[in-house]
Amino acid sequence: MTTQLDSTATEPVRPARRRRRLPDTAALAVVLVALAIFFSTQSPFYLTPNNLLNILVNAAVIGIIAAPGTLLLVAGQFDLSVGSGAAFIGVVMAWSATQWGIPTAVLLALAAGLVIGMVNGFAVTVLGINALITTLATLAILRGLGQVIAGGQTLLLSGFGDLGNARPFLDIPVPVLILVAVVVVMALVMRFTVFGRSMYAIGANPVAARLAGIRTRTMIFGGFLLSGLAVSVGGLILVSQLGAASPNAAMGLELSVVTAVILGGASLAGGRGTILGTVLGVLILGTLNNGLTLMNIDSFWQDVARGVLLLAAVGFDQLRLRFLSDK
Amino acid sequence: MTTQLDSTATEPVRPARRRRRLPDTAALAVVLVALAIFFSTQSPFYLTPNNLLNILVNAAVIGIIAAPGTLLLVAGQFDLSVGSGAAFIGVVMAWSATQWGIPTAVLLALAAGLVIGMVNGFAVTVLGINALITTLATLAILRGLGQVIAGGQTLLLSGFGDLGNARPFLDIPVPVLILVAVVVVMALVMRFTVFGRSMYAIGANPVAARLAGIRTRTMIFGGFLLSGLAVSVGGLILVSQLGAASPNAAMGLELSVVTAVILGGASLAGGRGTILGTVLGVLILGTLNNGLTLMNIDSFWQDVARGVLLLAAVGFDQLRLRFLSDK
Amino acid sequence: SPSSTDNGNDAGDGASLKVGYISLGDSVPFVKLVSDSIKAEAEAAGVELLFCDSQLDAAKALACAQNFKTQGVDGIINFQVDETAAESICAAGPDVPVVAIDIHQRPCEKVFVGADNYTAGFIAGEALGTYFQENFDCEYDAFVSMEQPAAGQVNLDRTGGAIEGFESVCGALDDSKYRSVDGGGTIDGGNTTFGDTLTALTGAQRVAVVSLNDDMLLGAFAAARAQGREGAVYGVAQGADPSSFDDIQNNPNWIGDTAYFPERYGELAIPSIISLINGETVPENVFTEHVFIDASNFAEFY
Amino acid sequence: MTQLTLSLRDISKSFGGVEVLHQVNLDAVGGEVLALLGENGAGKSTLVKILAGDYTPDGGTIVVDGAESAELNPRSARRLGIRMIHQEFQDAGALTVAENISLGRWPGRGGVISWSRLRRRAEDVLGQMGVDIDPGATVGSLRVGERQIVEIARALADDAQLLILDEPTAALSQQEVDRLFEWVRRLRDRGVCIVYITHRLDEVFELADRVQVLRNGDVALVSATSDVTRRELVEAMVGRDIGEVSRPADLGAPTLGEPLISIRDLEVDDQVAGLSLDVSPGEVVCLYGKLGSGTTQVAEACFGIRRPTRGQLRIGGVEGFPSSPVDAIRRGVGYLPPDRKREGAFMNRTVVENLAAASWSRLSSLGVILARRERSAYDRWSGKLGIKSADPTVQAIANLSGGNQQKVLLARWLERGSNPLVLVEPTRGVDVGARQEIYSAIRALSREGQAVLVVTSDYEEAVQLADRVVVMQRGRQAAEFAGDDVTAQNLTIAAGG
Ligand SMILES: Nc1ncnc2c1ncn2[C@@H]1O[C@H](COP(=O)(O)OP(=O)(O)OP(=O)(O)O)[C@@H](O)[C@H]1O
Ligand SMILES: Nc1ncnc2c1ncn2[C@@H]1O[C@H](COP(=O)(O)OP(=O)(O)OP(=O)(O)O)[C@@H](O)[C@H]1O
Ligand SMILES: [Mg+2]
Ligand SMILES: [Mg+2]
Repeated sequence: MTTQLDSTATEPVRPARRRRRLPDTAALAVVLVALAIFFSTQSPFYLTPNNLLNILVNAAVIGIIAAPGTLLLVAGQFDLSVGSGAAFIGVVMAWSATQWGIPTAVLLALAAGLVIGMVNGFAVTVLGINALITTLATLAILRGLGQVIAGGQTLLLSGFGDLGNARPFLDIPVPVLILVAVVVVMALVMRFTVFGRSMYAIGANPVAARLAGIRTRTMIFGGFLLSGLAVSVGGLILVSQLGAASPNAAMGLELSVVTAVILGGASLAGGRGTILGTVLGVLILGTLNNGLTLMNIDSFWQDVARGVLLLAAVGFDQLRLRFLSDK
Repeated sequence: MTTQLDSTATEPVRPARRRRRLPDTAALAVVLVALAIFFSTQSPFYLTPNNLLNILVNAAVIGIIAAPGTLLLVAGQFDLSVGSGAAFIGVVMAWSATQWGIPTAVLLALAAGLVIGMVNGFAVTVLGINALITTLATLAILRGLGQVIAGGQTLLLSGFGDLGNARPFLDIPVPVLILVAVVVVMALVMRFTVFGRSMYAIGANPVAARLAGIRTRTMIFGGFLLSGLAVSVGGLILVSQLGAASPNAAMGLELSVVTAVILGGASLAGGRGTILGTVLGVLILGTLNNGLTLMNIDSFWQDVARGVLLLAAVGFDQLRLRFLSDK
Repeated sequence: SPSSTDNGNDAGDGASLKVGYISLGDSVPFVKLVSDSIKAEAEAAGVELLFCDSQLDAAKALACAQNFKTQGVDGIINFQVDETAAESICAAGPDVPVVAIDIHQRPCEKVFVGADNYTAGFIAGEALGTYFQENFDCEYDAFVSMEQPAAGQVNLDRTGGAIEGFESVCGALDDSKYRSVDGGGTIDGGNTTFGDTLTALTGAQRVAVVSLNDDMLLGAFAAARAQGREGAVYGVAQGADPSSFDDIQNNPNWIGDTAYFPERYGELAIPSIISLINGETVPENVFTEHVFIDASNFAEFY
Repeated sequence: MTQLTLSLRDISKSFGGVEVLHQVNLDAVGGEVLALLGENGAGKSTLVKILAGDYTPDGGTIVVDGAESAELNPRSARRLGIRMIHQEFQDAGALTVAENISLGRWPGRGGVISWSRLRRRAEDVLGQMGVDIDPGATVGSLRVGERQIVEIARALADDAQLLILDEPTAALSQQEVDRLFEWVRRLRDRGVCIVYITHRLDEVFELADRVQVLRNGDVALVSATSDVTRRELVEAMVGRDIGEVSRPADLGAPTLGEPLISIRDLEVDDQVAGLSLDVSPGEVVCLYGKLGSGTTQVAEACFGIRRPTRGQLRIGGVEGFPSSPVDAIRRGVGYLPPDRKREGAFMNRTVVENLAAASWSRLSSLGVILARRERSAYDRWSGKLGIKSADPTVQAIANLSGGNQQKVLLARWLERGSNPLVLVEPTRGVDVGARQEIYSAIRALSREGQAVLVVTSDYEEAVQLADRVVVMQRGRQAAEFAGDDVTAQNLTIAAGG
């Protein structure tokens, strides 16, 4: 399958096989290291353990949600409802905690995530509605419902700070531990399980997947379910970190997730992408944000710099491809 | 080519040939009419000429930008920089008008639009960077530059109200006339010109297009250029309507455009889509926004309603497809 | 690096002090003016100011606080969106004095600088009420509140204040004439939604409009102009950003604006934080002046 | 008309460090049909893609009309009049037949397309080819054979100087092949040069003036067709003698059990009517018919892709039409689709994944696929079918030669151990040597108790493979042959000449 939406679509007929020793993600790792070196020359604080931990903590929610996001994109699907979904989960959590206490609220929040996943999955696989439209619609619905439940206010939630802030192990905050766990599990799922492989097959050629006996609908439904679950975990972490739930939280998170996943090498046309790539994408974006702040750059110029560096990073990746390709 | 991102990908192996008589866009027209009937029962003002004109005026900018947006999506490309691009154009216009007067400023604004298109086109076709990443990057860059030029403030622009407000003909405002002109021209371009058909071919199968001797890069570059031009026209209309330029204007316009185009039947995988469909998509979205405001619904519930109605509209379209298909 | 020359600032010398400033979101014109004045004052005082834009997102503000902790700041000026999240943000930041701007940052807030959103809103609404009382005997065809519900508490304070200010003159609002419109806080959002709303107010001659900020009122007047009905709209806004100056002076239907004087925030916040860091006692609340600006008194202030 | 002469000198080409062409020469001369032969993966497609400017060679020179040409790319090749029909179709599925035929050369003036001329051109060329394809239909809705015809029409509608045909007949019926040959001869007589790749040796002797054989990226033989025998060609390709095309000797009466496929009075829309057929374990039954005779629809009905309108179908021991591929697979059915690119391969996934995709549940434990087991699945079949892949766990199937892709997809169902098997054109694009291997593999399976239904439009295949042949013509069952009655002559006559 040609990757139709990639610019590589206008490229050589067959993606010539690349030299094996250098995986696709190597260039991204180089970009990340280059950024790190650059920022450490610009700010003495960049390379401190605390700061690196900061980057990880801030990348955690995006990374946790981007993991199943990668799986979905690999199958040629999207979930744009993740941002407002995470905010909605936070509101559900904070609101139900005041009604029924924290344990019940956590269960409700997790259930809400699954329901979000089910609704998206149902609309896409059963009703047959395009994933982009479906999740843009649920994006609006969840944002609205969150606002309605919260009455447009930020809801306070105390006594639920551990998930976001505790450091049970080696002084590493829980969100980072969860991120690592999610990433490792998802990487294994994508690489070694029937489910993961089926998602690749569906993305590569949905028709052939169906004819090979893969239950395409069930699999895609499962992908949305996982995404919903990740959203509920991400939403809970967010609300725990802030001690409060705002229905406006996580605005634009969906775009960060898609950017990270695509940056990590997944193709909008499906069939391509890895968790490792996505993690590198998340870290590159996180490093950019953190580094530019450390450099104390004016907020408007930060936007400009972020855009330029993003282009430079991907441009570098493209150069590498050309350099290494056999054409 | 299977449309990988469509849910139809999980559908029957062979796209059963559809009855020719009913064009794909008919169902959208039905949806639009149904919405109109619904809203006219809810608000006595909905069906007034003034209000219908309102809908058109508000749809004008989205529609003007969505027309080349359709062309791009048909070729499997994207332009997400249109929202911040339009805001940037407005700022350029307002700022240069105070320096060199309105005529020069208009020329500069148009030139700026072309430059935006060239940068996007260059990054995608020459550097080979994925269109999504490219235009998300230029989105950030343009938002930042607009803010820098405007110093974060809203810039007033007087003496430039005609483009947005004059009604030279049959009491129809200029933006609506421009919208009609752009739509007609783009529809003709897409159907009857080598350029338009080449874009379809590129979207349907980029490799085949290249092998058929189509200058895929040049064509795609041209698509981005048109998009940039449309953005500058849209931005000028906006600044003229508002009498002021805000670097924060047109936030999220890119998503409205993509939603309208996809709603109109274009496929994210390329090769499919029509201007007529896009226009219907734009009008459906415009009607939704207008109708919900007229109904004086609480803003939070408006989000919910918009999402639900969007799902319902597309779901209906899907049902029609199943009903009419031969399978 | 800043030299130790005394620049005569009252609060004393800020040299070698490192202060972190969390901006609410520089993309908001009002906030940008606040940020600029804080930066300017910091420079004048020789303070090293670390800037961090929270982009109207409490989670980003939290990251800013962590960042400042890493960089070892001596004090923080915190202007972040969510009062409710303040406790966590305080906990994430270093244990240094905090000056809050416009939005309370308890428990670590030592000084609150800035506006009283409710009062500012009240002043605007009251002025509009007075205008309607004097000219139309408090008769109005519609009362439209241009809001940004997503702004949460700030929205409630500002629009709530404006409505109550109007009611304080003209009595309780007639519910059938009242409309709350979400303009998203932006000029184009205000334009679209107000345009639609105005259409539904066919024939209305006296539309009273209170707006959370200048941009949405600018948008509302643009929509009225497009429908040839700018004479039917009477509005007040809050902020008195430079973009409103022209209308305040020249648009008879732009009744006026409550000024927040964002360009003066730095003069209040920077000395406060320096004094706090130096262990001096400072008043807990430093309110900015709220003045209703209209064509008659514009020249006095700008 | 000027004739084009194009020569490749010492061309070499590598993919990922593996050289697949070693200093190959080729002369393409106007007014001549050059047949290019070789096993799957020998480098034929790669070589002609270089000729068409599609690939840039790593070494060697291209000589155009005596002058050394700096570089050939798709555009400059087009300008020289070079046209190519790709082995893997390169058409735009979302566009209409008429548009595809004129792809990149839209008729019109000043950038404005004349739709009427576009349609007329398509009607003309399709009419001349004597095929009934609606120019307004989207190509994506056509069947493989029809798409192949559209591809050919595309090349013919143009004034080619050098026409490259990469296995154009793999999906065609005899009648269409005949018509294609007429065209090719007519073009040759007009001075056009034709490079023709095929695995059907009969076609070589019928059509070619000269043959060139590639073996593992080297030129193994160049000769005038009249100077070689079939046997010499095969030896040059395969390196050994594989004997003549004939019915295999060991076709005794198989031991039969309960039929695993039992079709009675099947009717599918208005394309298939009154078909009845049984396939029992231990026998290979061919359903033979020309393009459009409805054979594929029968196969699709067996696999739950298409819902029959009437009739009975008992398959895998279960009564009733399968409701979906998943249902069919649950009943034990395996199905090799006719269009490997669209319905078979996961192009950007690895060879091993493609092979194992239908067997993952068996190759996994607790949902985890065991790499070792997956790899051993490949090893099980690569030898038997002669699959050539440099590194099957890493190489994408897209980077295999066409014939090798086909073998991988066949192995997908063999690996699953499906019974019954429904194989549509199982050896499409597979070379002579490997075809024999596949036939013996299928026959061996059937002897072990598999029921195999082979749907084919290649009578040679039916002759070499089948215990029994059911012939279809225009949707109806035309004849049935068994044993010694299965002859090329009987089959072609029954199928309607
Ligand atoms: N893009 C590619 N990347 C890597 N290897 C490739 C690529 N294209 C072809 N190959 C390899 O080059 C060799 C020659 O392939 P080619 O397609 O030329 O064979 P062929 O002679 O046309 O075979 P067939 O008869 O099966 O079509 C094969 O080993 C194949 O795997
Ligand atoms: N989805 C469809 N809708 C309508 N008609 C179809 C469809 N698919 C196939 N047909 C028609 O059905 C008839 C038989 O098709 P079928 O695929 O069974 O032929 P076939 O003999 O298997 O051809 P081939 O040898 O090329 O595979 C043809 O006339 C074809 O045009
Ligand atoms: Mg080949
Ligand atoms: Mg067939």
